[in-house]
Amino acid sequence: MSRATELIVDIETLTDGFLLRPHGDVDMARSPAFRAKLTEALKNVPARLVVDLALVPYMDSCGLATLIEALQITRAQKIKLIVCNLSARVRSVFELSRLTTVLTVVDNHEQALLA
Amino acid sequence: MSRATELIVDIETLTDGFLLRPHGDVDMARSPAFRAKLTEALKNVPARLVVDLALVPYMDSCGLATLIEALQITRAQKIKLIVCNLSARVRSVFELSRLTTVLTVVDNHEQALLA
Amino acid sequence: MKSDLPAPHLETCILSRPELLAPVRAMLEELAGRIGFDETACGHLALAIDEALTNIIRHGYNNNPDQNIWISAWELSDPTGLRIQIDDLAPQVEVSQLKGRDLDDIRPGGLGVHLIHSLMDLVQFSKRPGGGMRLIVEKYQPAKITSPL
Amino acid sequence: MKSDLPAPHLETCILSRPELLAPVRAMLEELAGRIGFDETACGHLALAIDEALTNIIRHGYNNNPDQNIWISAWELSDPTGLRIQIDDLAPQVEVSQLKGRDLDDIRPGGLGVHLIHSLMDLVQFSKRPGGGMRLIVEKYQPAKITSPL
Ligand SMILES: Nc1ncnc2c1ncn2[C@@H]1O[C@H](COP(=O)(O)OP(=O)(O)O)[C@@H](O)[C@H]1O
Ligand SMILES: Nc1ncnc2c1ncn2[C@@H]1O[C@H](COP(=O)(O)OP(=O)(O)O)[C@@H](O)[C@H]1O
Repeated sequence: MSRATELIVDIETLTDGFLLRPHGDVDMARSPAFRAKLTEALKNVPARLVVDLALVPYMDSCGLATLIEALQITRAQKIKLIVCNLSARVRSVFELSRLTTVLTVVDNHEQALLA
Repeated sequence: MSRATELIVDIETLTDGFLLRPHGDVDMARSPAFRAKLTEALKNVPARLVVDLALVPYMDSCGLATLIEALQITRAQKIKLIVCNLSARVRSVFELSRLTTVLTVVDNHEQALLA
Repeated sequence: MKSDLPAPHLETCILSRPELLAPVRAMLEELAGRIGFDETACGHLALAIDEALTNIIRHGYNNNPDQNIWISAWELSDPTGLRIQIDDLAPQVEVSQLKGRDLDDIRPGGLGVHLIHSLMDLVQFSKRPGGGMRLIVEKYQPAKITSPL
Repeated sequence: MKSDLPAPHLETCILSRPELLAPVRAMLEELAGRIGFDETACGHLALAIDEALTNIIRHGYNNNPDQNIWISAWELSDPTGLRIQIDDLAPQVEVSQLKGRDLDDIRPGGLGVHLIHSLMDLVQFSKRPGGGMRLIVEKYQPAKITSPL
């Protein structure tokens, strides 16, 4: 089931880093692909990594675990990790998991570039 | 399962009849409710009955059968029956069933009032 | 409800109630989408299965809401696609009776079997050896056009 | 996978593969929506089930893709809601081991069991008498507030 585990991720180059925009649900099937894209972007040690979740209607604890892993890497390397554009559904998973207290979560793209 | 068989239908009064706008899938579970709303509107013998499918993402042969029944009543009573705002999906069911040849199907609301 | 194939990727048993058809459609559409079918093909698959289930509830089980229907799905490779098998324990009918009206004779009903045939790439009705009817349908993904060079 | 309850409205058996979780979520969300749960509640239900299935695949079956998981659903009345039972045939573990990390100790993993508990109104893990584990969860619709007068 190729498409089931693939994850399309748009990548934009920012003046000080990258913006990643995954498309679709990030669940157990797709979080390995999500991790691979994050790892790839982090290899370049950017100053800023923005994860734009505008096109992610659903994320489960596998997606959250992947973001927490990325957070640990970015903290060690002094990279700014910013997550933006959470749908109400995804935001509620972040809040239930208390991730909003450790991850920089902002409303939109513009705020993500300034944060 | 009340909500499963219920069908919300907006009803607007036109100068020469009614416009019905059902909300949601019209399938085996919901076509009896659809039939009831059509029958109710036809009781008043309007000159025109517009069925606006803008909010119907899915319709199966039960929904089509209900429309064909309505067509038979409206033909007998010289009522204009017009269906509008079909999504690509619903349009393809109409075409496969050759209903576009007997039912007056128009693109939008405005055309439905003039047809 | 065993068949000769390997275990299906997914097998669902529902009670014969119209309100359970939408959940089954949603599941199969999502499955088809994840396998790579485009939106139109997903919709067509869901409609064909919905028509088959509607017929079983209405004609096979005479609207009795407490009977069982089994839906099994296999992913196919070469060609990539989906095989879906629908089993019931309704009174058996001759396969030749499973046909719709003339499409030009417009009247309510008589469209379901036509839709199933026009939406799917393979349609096979049969009497189950153990009683009841079986429908097997398959839908394939359009082959990727590869240059002969 | 029999239980003491009447026949479930819907019962699905899937192979233990991550790509089959989305179709199951879609089915249960649609079922919950048709019963009258609002969008948020439908999403919460789907997430809780997804977390349970993820754990079975990862911890119960150690990512072996050819095992079975059974998901059964019953509509509840009084209070209106859904009961979902998930059965596996994985090695049995002590129910006391099924718990997540301290929520304030932020690290990857350890969130699934917390999410299941916070999203559902009843959560009951048990060892199945015939082998494997069983999870029963229930979610109710908020009662309509009726005036005492
Ligand atoms: N599952 C079934 N069991 C028994 N008879 C069936 C079944 N499916 C279809 N049929 C028969 O085939 C006919 C055509 O079915 P269909 O094209 O779906 O139209 P309709 O259901 O509106 O009559 C039905 O009227 C019925 O006699
Ligand atoms: N279905 C299961 N079978 C066996 N062990 C389980 C199962 N579900 C959960 N567990 C145990 O409970 C722990 C906590 O699960 P969870 O909160 O989902 O976090 P995670 O899966 O990320 O470790 C797991 O690490 C595992 O030891």
